Amino acid sequence: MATGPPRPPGGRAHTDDSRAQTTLDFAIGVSLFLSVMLFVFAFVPGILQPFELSGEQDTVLSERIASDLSQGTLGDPSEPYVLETHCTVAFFDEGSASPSRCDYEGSTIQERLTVEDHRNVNVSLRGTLSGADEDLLCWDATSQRIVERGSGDCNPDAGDDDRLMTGGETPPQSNDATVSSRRVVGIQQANITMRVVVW
Amino acid sequence: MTERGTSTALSYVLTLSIATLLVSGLLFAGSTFVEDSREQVIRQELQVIGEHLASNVEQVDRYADAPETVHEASLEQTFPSRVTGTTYDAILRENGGDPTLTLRATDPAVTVEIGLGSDVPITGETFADGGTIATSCEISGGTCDRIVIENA
Amino acid sequence: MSERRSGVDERGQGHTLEAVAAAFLLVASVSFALQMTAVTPLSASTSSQHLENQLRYTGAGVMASVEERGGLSRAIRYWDESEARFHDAPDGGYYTADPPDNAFGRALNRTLDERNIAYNVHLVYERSSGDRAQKRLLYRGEPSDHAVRASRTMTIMDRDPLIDADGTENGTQTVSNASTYFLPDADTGGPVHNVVRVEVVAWRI
Amino acid sequence: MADLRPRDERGQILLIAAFTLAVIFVALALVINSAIFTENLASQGEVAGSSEALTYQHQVRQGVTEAMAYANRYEYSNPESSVQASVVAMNEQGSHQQATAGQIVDVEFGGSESGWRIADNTSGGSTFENESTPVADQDWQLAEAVDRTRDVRINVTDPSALSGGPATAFTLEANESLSSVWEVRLWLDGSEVVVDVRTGNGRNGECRVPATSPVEVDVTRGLVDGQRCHALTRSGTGGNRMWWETGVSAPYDVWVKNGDQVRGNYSMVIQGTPNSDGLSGGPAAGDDPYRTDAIYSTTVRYLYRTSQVTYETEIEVTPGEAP
Repeated sequence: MATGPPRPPGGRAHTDDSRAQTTLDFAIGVSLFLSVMLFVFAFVPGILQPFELSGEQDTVLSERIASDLSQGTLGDPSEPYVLETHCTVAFFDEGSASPSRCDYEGSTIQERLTVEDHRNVNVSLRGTLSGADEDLLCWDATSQRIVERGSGDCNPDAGDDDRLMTGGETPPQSNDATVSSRRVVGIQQANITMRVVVW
Repeated sequence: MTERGTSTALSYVLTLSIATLLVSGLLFAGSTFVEDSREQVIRQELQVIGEHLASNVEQVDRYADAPETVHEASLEQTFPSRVTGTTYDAILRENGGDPTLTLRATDPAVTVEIGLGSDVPITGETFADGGTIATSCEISGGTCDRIVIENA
Repeated sequence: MSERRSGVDERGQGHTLEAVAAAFLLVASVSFALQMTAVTPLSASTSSQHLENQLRYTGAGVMASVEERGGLSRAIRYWDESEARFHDAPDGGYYTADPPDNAFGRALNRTLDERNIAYNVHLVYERSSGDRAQKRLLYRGEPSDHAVRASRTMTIMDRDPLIDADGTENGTQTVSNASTYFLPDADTGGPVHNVVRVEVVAWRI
Repeated sequence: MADLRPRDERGQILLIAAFTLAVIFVALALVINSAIFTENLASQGEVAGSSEALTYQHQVRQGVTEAMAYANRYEYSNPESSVQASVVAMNEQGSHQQATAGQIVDVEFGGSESGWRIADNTSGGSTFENESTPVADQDWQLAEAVDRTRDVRINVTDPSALSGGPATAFTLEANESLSSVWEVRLWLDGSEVVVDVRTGNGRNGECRVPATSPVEVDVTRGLVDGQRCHALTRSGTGGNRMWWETGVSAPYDVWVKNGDQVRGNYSMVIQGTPNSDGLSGGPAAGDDPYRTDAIYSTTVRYLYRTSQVTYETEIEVTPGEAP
């Protein structure tokens, strides 16, 4: 039988027990590998989680809608950020046809903003016209003026043509996956805030 | 020596097949996972680029509406020329009165459509590859006949 | 036989070595992947840039809506001739804590102060010699590096009257004949007094 | 003995598995990089300086409006050269200012259309009769064959002088023929001044303000005391047009009725023929209305350029003309 490589120091005999070390080596090796594998498989989804992209374009969409409404559609592009009263009021009148002289078409907010119908959008005008805190605005048909919702002149469900200045679905309070864009605009010589929420 | 009672050839084949099975399974699972997330990122990136391009088109439309006479109106923006490794192109189409902007990626064929207002003057079809895209007005007689996109 | 046997010993340690090498390769690839991606603490939250864009539009919108009622030009001429500073401004000559009591000041207060956004308002104009000068209308401190600026250019004519504290036009004093008015006549021969650029620099606190 | 060898084979398996995983992670890293870039791209706003093109264009309109008002009021002997000088000065200073923001801006005077300015700005206000001697009439024609009217402003310095009812109230008319007349009446109803509008196509409406002097009615801008008056602009849920000249097609005559039932000042700019015997040739002593040469509209060439935006237009500035 040819002699193998020189005996390892310590003079251990070539007996079966040498396999025991091999088993030990094997055990160490595989366990180490498996532990690293498990660690990696636990760790990698963690890296990916913040980059699970969903609805990234909502940010750009809400900015686009807000800029389009505040600088052109509800007013005149030659005077950005100033809204024309009647086209603005008619914009929030969902269900009836859009006046032909205004710069939008269709009868729902989605059609008027040319977004797909399944998209959730909400457009609202808020302001502090009287009193201290900001409130949703309302069109008071009798005085033909824009007033705060809580100002007493605003009774949208009283049959006359008063109307709350909000359109589209109501944004969910709970989940945080909504993107909102704000623009300060002028209407009827007052400055108010237009808020566009997309989710 | 303990005899395992299996022939060398059999155990050899058995192990090898398990091994290849294991590796190919791993490889296959991994690559589909990467492919899926790549396609998802491509779709999102095309949508973001599409929204930016749509807001550029609307801005040029406002440029054309504001003054009494417009002589030139153009706006360019530099987008990535490749989206997660694949090239893409953008098409601005009249689409019969309901103008749309379509972005198509080539490698995994991903298509994204973005609707534009019907008052935006777009006729026919104009086309631009990924990269620096210029949105401008084709003007005659002081008014903007149609808005086009092209590579700057 | 022995060949295999001796192979067995080395293979044993060799085997562990490969497992270790495999593990190392795995960890190395993960760390390399991490290095390659531009993962920053803020990269997942892109809202800060989005908020800055909103702030820029807010500044522009406030000035546009105030100017529609002529409030911006009047805010520039809201000058107290005898005190040689803006009406009721503190000694520094510019407003600090509360904004001026005119349409522009109220609009700024309502849209920016109530959202605890700090802001400075500067008036940039030219002297007759042609070099640029800057006058503080309202100063709240050094802007942070996330500050945004919105600006609007107003033309003031030679005979535009100064505005009194209650907002009405002064009968006698105009921008030209008021001796202590900060804005010089940059177009001495012609009808234009000066072209002033109103800059609102806003930042979140 | 035999089963040892397979374990050796498996040794390589770990390496291969690790290697494939490594390749997968690197590919994943590429995908993550594009995902991060997508988020970054998503949060970018509009192209830098693109909305300023329209904002600055509006500021050019504001500057030219100021220049025209100044020229028509103080330099009516040669208003066009005054407007031209103003535009040159504005362009010089304005372009310096905008250059600091990286925007190339150029504004050039592009010609103007002349017209007439009719005004009665006696200090302290006066009645709106004409100046024909010996007796001033209260019903008289201000101008005839008028094609365009702008910047019609009435400043009632003493609201108590207004008549108590619509019948004998002061009226300003755009009169094309007996059947199509647009008119605005000002009268006093207790403590409120009523701005009562009747359009040429039979609509009417009114808006009311407290009778604290002065009451400023900016007819062609549709403002009363600085607030929008729906009777002068659009009213009713359908937004029916009520602006000056609605239901009346040019050319028309401008009439004053019951000029004695009001005390204050007024001014307007028209393109047509002012009534030469009712209006003196220039600012006159006493309380007589007068007419002077004026610029009706100014055309300006506007250029705005940044590294990404090129915008060149021609704008026609007619301050205070009903839309």
